[in-house]
Amino acid sequence: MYKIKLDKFEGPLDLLLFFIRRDELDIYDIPISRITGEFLEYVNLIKELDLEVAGDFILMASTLMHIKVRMLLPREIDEKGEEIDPRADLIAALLEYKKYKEMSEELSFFESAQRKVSYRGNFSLDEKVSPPEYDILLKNVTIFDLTKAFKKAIEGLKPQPVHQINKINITIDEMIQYILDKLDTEIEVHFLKLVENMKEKIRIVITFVALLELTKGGIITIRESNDFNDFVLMKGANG
Amino acid sequence: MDNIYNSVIEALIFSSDDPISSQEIIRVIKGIDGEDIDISNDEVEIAVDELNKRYDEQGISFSVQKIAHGFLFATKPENAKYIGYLSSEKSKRRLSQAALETLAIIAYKQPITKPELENIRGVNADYILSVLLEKNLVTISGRAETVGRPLLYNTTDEFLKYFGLHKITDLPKPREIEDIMKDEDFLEQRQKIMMNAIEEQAQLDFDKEAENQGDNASTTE
Amino acid sequence: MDNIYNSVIEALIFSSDDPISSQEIIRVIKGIDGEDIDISNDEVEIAVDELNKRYDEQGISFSVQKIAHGFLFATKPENAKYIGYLSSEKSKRRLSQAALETLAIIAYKQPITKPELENIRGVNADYILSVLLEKNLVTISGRAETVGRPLLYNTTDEFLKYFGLHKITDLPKPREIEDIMKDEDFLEQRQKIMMNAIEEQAQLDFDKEAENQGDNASTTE
Repeated sequence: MYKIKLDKFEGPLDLLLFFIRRDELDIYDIPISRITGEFLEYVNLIKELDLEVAGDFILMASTLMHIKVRMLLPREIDEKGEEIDPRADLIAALLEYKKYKEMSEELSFFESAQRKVSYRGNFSLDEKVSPPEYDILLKNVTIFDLTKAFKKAIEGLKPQPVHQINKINITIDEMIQYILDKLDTEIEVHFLKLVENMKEKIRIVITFVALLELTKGGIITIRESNDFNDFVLMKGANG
Repeated sequence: MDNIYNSVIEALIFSSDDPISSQEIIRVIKGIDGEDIDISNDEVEIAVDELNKRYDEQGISFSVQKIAHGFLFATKPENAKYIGYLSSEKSKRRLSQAALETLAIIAYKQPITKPELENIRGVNADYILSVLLEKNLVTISGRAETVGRPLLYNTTDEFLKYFGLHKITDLPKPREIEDIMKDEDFLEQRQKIMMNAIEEQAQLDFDKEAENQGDNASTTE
Repeated sequence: MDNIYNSVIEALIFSSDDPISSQEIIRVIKGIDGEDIDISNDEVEIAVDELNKRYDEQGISFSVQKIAHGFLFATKPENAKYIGYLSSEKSKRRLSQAALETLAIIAYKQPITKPELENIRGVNADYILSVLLEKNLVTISGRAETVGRPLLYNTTDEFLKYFGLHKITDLPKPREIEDIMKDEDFLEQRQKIMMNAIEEQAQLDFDKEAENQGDNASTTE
């Protein structure tokens, strides 16, 4: 058994290339029987070591054995009447893989070079004057981004609700007074404006109850606002 | 100090994520070239002044700024309006993230009503819907049979064209994405997004502070 | 084009943390100074060349690089060790062999489906694809028209940035199959990888040592 560093192989094709390289085999005339034997030894070794990589290797092992059997049988003939080498597909696959493996080495050189380069690190003090203008720009967006966005949306980036119970000392009477004070200085008050700065939901609810009280007594009147999403408070007949 | 360190100092300030102090610069130089290198804070300051002088002479549009915690590069105010325009384009892109999310929900859940949509995103969708309608990426396809008969929204052919899809069922299934992206990855992603948000806030705070300091500096000058 | 835009172009590239394209630069200039400003992509390129020439003459330690369809300021490699000492950024792990192989295949064959990819590498690609998607080095660009309509994968601008490429066609051409098999290269190639690994190890050792020295430095201060 040869000493082989297990983690050095990226897959069955990589391993086969290693055998070919090591033994200086002719890739166009691979000794299938011998290489199948070596390959199986390797697969057994993986199994013995209980490593969870076997799937792709076992598939290749069976392919190799299949080729080995076909080598013993009379050759099949293609449309042109030429013999088909049972190893042809394997050879093509090995060459194709080899081609990209080489390119991965090129990439690795680019990576090394790029690691010596740094980009500007701090942008905090650049002076800028921003024009107040907003539009939507969908640029370089792929369907992957779209699907990711969907996942993000439905998984809810909303932070987990934290139920903190704070006693809010606020009464309806106080809010009635608050509304009336507002209406002393302004003729019309939009409801959303009124509750804009209220952080607690309960405060908004109490404000709403307060204005219902005021409406009931005719102290204020309300009308729908132009955009239908809001309403406007005004002093009423009794106000 | 040798002038050769001007270039090192320049590169260090350029690439540092935070303002870098002269002590840090000295620590790096000694770390690489040995403790016996003779270089003082003053010499770093002089080097920076020399760098700035050269930028000025050459009409270069950035310079090294000194702020409380150290040195950093910044562009000069002359071109502020151009940079502002660029950064507003970037904030548009951020806004676009919200649009993309809205579009994604409509794409996968169509036909969908505005209340359903807002329920998923947790924010008002009026503005973004109006933009998406205007860009013809979504359209109104009818009304739901539910209470109030709210409008239903669908994606358009324009949408398919934009994403290079033949039909809407060509969208990757969330299942498929789930298979690709392990759940932990998403958690990680989520954390990253949250961290980004926090960082952005910190950056904003920092900017404000820097601005104030800048103001103070200019008034005391 | 007026030379006055050299300074604007310089400031725009300097203030941008992403590669900025000449089209973007032109859009900003026209956005501020009016649509009738006469400025072409070529003129932006010339301006950038002029800027770089000046940086060279002045011995400035960074320059404008063409990366991922745009321009970005980056340090020259000379001071890499100082910067590496400063930032943990550079000690980030390199991509694994599996990731590089997968990226190489996607880069040259894009758009490509997972089955095609797995066929070439001879191994399942689920995990590695999830890693590459997560790192934003690849993205899903659509579906193939073939049976099962599998998803299609492409490389991203982040991929270009990671490898310091301006555009995907800047990648070297893969060798023809026939050449690959004329095979002293086989050995040569292998040696190259080993050399790369050795260099890398040396760098790691060096980094570690530098780190230790750094620690010592701070304790002896």
